Amino acid sequence: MNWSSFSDFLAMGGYAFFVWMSYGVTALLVVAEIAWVVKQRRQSLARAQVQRQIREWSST
Amino acid sequence: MLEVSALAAARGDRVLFAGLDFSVPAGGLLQVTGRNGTGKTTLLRVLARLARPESGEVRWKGTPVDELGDEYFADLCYLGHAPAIKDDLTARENLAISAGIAGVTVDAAAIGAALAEVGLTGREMLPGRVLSQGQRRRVALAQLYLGSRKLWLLDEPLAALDTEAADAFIARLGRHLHDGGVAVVATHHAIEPAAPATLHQLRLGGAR
Amino acid sequence: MLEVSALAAARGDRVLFAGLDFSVPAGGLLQVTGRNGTGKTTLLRVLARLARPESGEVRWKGTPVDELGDEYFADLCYLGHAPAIKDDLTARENLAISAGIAGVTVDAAAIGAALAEVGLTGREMLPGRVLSQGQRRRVALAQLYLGSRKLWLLDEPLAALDTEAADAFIARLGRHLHDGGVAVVATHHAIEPAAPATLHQLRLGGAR
Amino acid sequence: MAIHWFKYASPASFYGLAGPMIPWFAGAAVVTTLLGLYIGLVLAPTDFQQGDSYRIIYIHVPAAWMGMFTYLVMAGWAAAGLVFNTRLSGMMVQALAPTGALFTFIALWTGAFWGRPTWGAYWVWDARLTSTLILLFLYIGYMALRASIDDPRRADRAGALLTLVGVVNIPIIYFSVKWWNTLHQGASVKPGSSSMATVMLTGMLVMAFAAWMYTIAISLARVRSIIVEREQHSAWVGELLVAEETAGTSGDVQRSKGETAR
Amino acid sequence: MSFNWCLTPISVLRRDLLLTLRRPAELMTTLFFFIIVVSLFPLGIGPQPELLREIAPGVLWVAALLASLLALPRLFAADHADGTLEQLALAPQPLSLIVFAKLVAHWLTTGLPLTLLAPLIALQFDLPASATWVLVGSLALGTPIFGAIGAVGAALTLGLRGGGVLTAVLVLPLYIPALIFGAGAVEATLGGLDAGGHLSLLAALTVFTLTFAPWAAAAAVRISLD
Amino acid sequence: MSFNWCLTPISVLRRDLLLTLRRPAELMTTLFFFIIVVSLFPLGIGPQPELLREIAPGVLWVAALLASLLALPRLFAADHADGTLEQLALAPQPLSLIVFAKLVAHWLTTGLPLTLLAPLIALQFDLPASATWVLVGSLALGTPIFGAIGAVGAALTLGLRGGGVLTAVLVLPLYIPALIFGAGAVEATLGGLDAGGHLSLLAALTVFTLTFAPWAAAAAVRISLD
Ligand code: HEM
Ligand SMILES: Nc1ncnc2c1ncn2[C@@H]1O[C@H](COP(=O)(O)OP(=O)(O)OP(=O)(O)O)[C@@H](O)[C@H]1O
Ligand SMILES: Nc1ncnc2c1ncn2[C@@H]1O[C@H](COP(=O)(O)OP(=O)(O)OP(=O)(O)O)[C@@H](O)[C@H]1O
Ligand SMILES: [Mg+2]
Ligand SMILES: [Mg+2]
Repeated sequence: MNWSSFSDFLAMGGYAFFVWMSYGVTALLVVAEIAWVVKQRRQSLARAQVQRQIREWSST
Repeated sequence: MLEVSALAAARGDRVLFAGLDFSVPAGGLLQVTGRNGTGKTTLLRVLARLARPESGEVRWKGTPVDELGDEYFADLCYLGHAPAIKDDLTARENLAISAGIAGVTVDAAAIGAALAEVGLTGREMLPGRVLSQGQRRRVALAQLYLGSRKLWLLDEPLAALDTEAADAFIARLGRHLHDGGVAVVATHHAIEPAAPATLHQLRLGGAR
Repeated sequence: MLEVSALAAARGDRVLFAGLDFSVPAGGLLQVTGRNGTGKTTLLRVLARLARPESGEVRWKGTPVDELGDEYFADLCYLGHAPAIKDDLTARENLAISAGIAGVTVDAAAIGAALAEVGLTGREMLPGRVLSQGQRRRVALAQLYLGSRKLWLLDEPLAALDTEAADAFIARLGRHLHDGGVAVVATHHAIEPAAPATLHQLRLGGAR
Repeated sequence: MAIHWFKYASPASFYGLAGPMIPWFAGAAVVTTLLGLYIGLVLAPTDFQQGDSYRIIYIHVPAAWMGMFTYLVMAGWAAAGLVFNTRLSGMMVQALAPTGALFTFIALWTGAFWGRPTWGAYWVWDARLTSTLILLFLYIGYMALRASIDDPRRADRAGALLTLVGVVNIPIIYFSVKWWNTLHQGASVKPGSSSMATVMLTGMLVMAFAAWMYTIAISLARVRSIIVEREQHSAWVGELLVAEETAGTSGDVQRSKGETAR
Repeated sequence: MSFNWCLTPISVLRRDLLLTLRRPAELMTTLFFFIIVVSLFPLGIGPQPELLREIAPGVLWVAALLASLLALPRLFAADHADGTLEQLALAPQPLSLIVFAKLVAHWLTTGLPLTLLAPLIALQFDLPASATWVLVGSLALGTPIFGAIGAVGAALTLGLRGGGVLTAVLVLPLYIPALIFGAGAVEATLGGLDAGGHLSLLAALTVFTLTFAPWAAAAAVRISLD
Repeated sequence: MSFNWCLTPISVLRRDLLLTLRRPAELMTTLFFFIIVVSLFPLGIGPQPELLREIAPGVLWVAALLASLLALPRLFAADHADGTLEQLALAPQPLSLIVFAKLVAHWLTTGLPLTLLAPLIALQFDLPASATWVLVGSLALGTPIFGAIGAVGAALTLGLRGGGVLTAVLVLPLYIPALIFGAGAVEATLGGLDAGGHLSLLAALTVFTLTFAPWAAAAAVRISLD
C-alpha cells in the first residue's frame, strides 16, 4: 500500500488534475461506448422486429 | 390565358424558331412536337422565363410575364429533363420540401395521396438515390399534382414511365385541363387526354 | 451465345429477381420489359459485369464471364441511361475517343458515316454541351454503330429519340442481329426489328 | 479444415458463436481492470522522477498499444474480406473501428495530460505523438467513408480497400515522422525511457490485457448488432426474433413500433 | 396572390439542415479538414514551439478560410445538378431571400462548427487564453463572410468544369480583407495589444457583406441557369 | 482477340489532355490557387522576412499539396457523372492501365505546371538559388504522389455527397510522408545541409506509390460503380 490516507490518494502527490482527468475521461468514454453498444443492440433488434411484424401483417 | 406573340429564340448562331404566335385558353393543351433538336426544350424554358427569347413576348392572363414577376411563378409549374429530386431524401421528404419551396402548405396525408397516385405506395421511405429512372420521374410528377398550379410546362413527361404510369399521367392531365388549367407539353408520343377545351399541336422545325 | 442460369440480384434489402434462366443465341434479341423499378437496369448492369449478382452465373460462348475477363469486354457494348458524352468535345471528337477507349481504330470517314447514320450530319462540330437531349442520345447510338461488337446491352435506347430516329435505330438493330449479333434491350415500347433469329420477351416483376 | 473456417465466417454461425463468448471476455475485462488499477494506483510506489503523474501510464500505454494493434486486426479482416468475399469480414472491420479510434483518442488524451506536467505543454510535435494523431485520422477517415455510403456491401469493400491502403502507409508514416523530427533538432523530448520497477510493469501489462479483453468483448457485441441489422430479412434472424419476442424482451419493441407507426 | 412569404426560405433552410443531418459525415469532414490542414503546417515547417506560436494566427485563419472554401460546392452544385435550382429560381419569392436562407444553413453547418472547434486547435499551438478568445470571436465574425462571398463565386461557376478551383480563384482575392483583420486581431492579442480595432472593422465587413452578397449571389444563379 | 493493348490508355491520355486544352482556364486555376494560397500567408502572418524565409519550405509544400488536393475531383468525377467511367471499366484492357494513363494526364496538367511555377514563388520568399532547385526537384518527385494517392481517395468517394471534403479527409493523412521529405529537403538546403537523403527517400516513395496506387484506384473505381 503506497498511500497513508484516502485524501492522499486523491491528491496524487499534487498531480490530481492530470491523473484524474486522464482516468476520468477514459472511464467516461468507455462507459459511453458500452452504453452506445447496448443502445445499438436494442435498436437493431427492435427495428428488425418491427420489420418482421410488418412483413407478417402484410402477408396475412 | 397563355399568349405568345412573335416569339423567337436562338441558340448559338442557330435560330430555332421565330415569329411564333399562339394562345392557349383555360382548359387548353398545347402539344409541342418536332424532331430532336428543333427547340422544344428551348421553347419551354423561354415560357418559364428560365431562358431569354431573342424577341417577342409571352403574356399570362393578358399581362407580359416580365411585368408579372413572382405572380407568374406562383401560377407556374415547370418540369424539365432533370427531375429535381434529392438523392439523400426519401420520396416523402422530397415532396414535402418541394411543396415548401413552391410556397404551398401540404400535410402528410396529401403527400401520401400524391405518392399513391403515381403508384409509389410502399416506397415512400426510400431515398431518391436508389429509385429507378422511372420511379424518379414518378416522384417528379407527384410534385406536379401536389400544388394546384394553373400552368403546367412539361418537357417529355412520359420519358422512362411504363405504360400504366403513362396512362395514369394522361388521365391526370385531363383532369387538370378539365379544372381550367393550361398545359404545354413537349413530347414525341401523342397525348390524348379526355376532352380538353382545345388541343393544339405545334410542330417545330417543320420538315427539318 | 449468352446464357444465364439461376441469376439473382438484390438492391438494398429488396430481391429484384431470382432464379432467372435464359439463353440468347446468335442473331437473337431479348427484350426486357417490366414496370418501373422491377430491375431492368439492374439486370443489364449485372450482364455487363458492372454490378455483382447475388448468385447465379452469366456465360458467354459457353464460358462464365468472370473467367473471360477482358475478352468478354471486347465483345460487349453497354449503353446505359447516361450517354457518356463529353460536354466539351464535339460529336466527332466524342466518337473518335470512345472508339479509342473501346480499343477500336477508326478513321474520319467511318465517324462521318456513323454520324450520318444517326442523322447528325451538319452538327458534327457542335460541342456536346449544346446538343439537345435527343441529339445526345443519337451520338451515343453512333458509338454503338462504330465498333462491331457482338453483344449489345441497351437500356432504353429509344428514350428522347423522335419517331424517325427510333425507326432508324430499330432497322439498324435488325441488321446487327442479321449479322449474327446478340442484343438485350430494356424498354417500355415494343421493338420489332425485321426477322431476328429468336425474339424473346422477358417480363420482370410480373404483376408487381 | 478450410470449410470449417468458412462455416464460422458466415454471419449466422458467428452470431451464435459470439453470443456466449461475450460474458467471458467482459468478465475477464472487469476483473483484470480492477486488478490492474489496484496494482497501479494502490500498490505501485511513486516514481522518484515524475512523482505520481506517471500513474497515467496504466491507461496511456495499453491504450496506445491497443489503438495501433486494432488497426492491424482491421487490416487483416479487410484483406480476408477482399480475397474471400466473406460477408463477416466487412462487419468485423466495421465493428472494430470505433473501439480502435477510442483507444487512439485515449492515448492522445492521456498523453496530453501527462505531457503538461512532464514537458510543460499539452502538445508537442514529437514523432510518436504525431504518428498517433495521424492514426486517429486514418480511423476517422474509415468511419467517415462508411458513413457516407449507404449500401453496406459497397461500404464494406470501399472501407476494406481504404484500410489496406492505410496499413501499407503506417510504417512509412511512422518512419517519415521520426526522421522529420530527428533531422532538424536533437530529440528534445521522448516518452519516458527510465527502466521501470517490476510492480509498475506488472500493473501496465495487466491493464494491457484488460484492454484486450474489453476490445474483444465490445467488438463482438457490436458485430452482433451489425449482423442483426444487416441480415434482418434472412430466415434465421426471423426465427431469432420470434424467440426474442416470446422471451418477453418486447417492451422496447412495442415502444419503437409505436414510434414508427406515428 | 398573397403567399406566405417566408414559407419558401424556411423550407429551404429546413431542407438544407435536414440534408446535412442525413449525412453527419459531411459536417464532420469540414471540421476534420480544418484540423488536418492545421496539423500539416507543423509537419511542413518543423516542430519548434516558439516559431509555431508565432505563425499560429495566420495558419489557423488560412486553414479556416480553406475549409470554408472547400465547403462552397455544397451550396449550389448538388441543387444545380438535379434541377432543384431551377425550381428555386421559379419559386414565387425573391431568390435573394432563398439564397440568404441557404447561407444561414450553410453557416450553421460549416462556420459555426469551425468556430467552436478553434479553441481545441489553439491548444496544439500553445496559444494563451486571451488570444484563443479573440480567435473564436474573429472566426464567428469572419466565417459568414467566407460563406456569403463564396456563394457568389460558387453560383457563377455552376456547371463549369473545374468549378471548384475556379471558384477558389474568384473568391480568394475577396477573402483577403477578412483574413487580414481576423488574423490581425489574434496577432495583436498575442503581441499584448488591443484587438478591438481589428474586430470592429471585421464586424463592419460582415454586416456589409451579408447585406449585399445575397443579391449578387441570386443574380449569379440566374445567370448560370440561362 | 488480339487488340492493340495500348490503344485505350493512349486514347484516354489524349482525351484528358484535349479536354484540358478545351478549357485552358482550368489549367490556370490550379496555378492561381497555388499562388494565392502562398500569398495568403504573408498576409496572415505578417511581413517579417526572416520569419517568412524560415517557414517558406513548409508553406510552399503545403500550398502545393492543397492545390493538388483541389484538383482531385477532376480525375474521375466528370467521367462518373456522364457515364464515361462505366465505359472505361468496360474497356477490354486492365483498368489499372487506364487509371495510370489518367494519372499521367493529370500530372501533366497539374503537377508539372506547379513544379515549373515554383521558382517564381520562391522569389517571393527570398529563397536562395540552391534551395529553389531542391524545391523544384522535390516537387517534381512529390506531385505525382499526391496525384496517385489522391486517385484512390477520389475514386472511393465517387458519387458521395460532400465528396470533395471527404476525399481530403481520406488522403491527407497519407500525404504526410511526401510532405515531410519534400519540405525537409528544402529546409535542409536552407540550413546548409545536404538534401540528398531526403530526396532519395522521396524518390523511393514516388516509385512505390506509382507502382501500387493505380491498382488500388482501379479497384476503388470498380467498387464505386457497383
Ligand atoms: C499526446 C501525447 C502522447 C502520445 C500520442 C503518445 C503515444 C504513445 C504511443 C503510441 C506509445 C506506444 C509506443 C510503442 O509501444 O511503440 C506510447 C508509449 C509510451 N508513452 Fe506515450 N504518448 C504521449 C505522451 C507521453 C508522455 C507525456 C509520456 C511521459 C512522459 C509518455 C510515456 C510513454 C511511455 C513510458 C510509453 C511506453 C514506452 C514503451 O513501451 O516503449 N507518453 N506513447
Ligand atoms: N451554341 C449553339 N450553336 C449551335 N446550335 C446550338 C447551340 N446551342 C444549342 N444549339 C442547338 O439548339 C437546339 C436546342 O434544341 P432543344 O434542346 O430545345 O431541342 P429539343 O426540341 O428539346 O430536342 P430533343 O427532342 O432532342 O429534346 C439543338 O439543335 C442544338 O444543337
Ligand atoms: N437500397 C435499396 N433499398 C430498397 N430498394 C432499392 C434499393 N436500391 C434500389 N432499390 C430498388 O431497386 C429497384 C432498381 O430497379 P432498376 O433501376 O433496375 O429498375 P428498372 O426496371 O430499370 O426501372 P425503370 O423502368 O424505372 O428504369 C428499384 O425498384 C429501387 O427502388
Ligand atoms: Mg428536349
Ligand atoms: Mg432503368
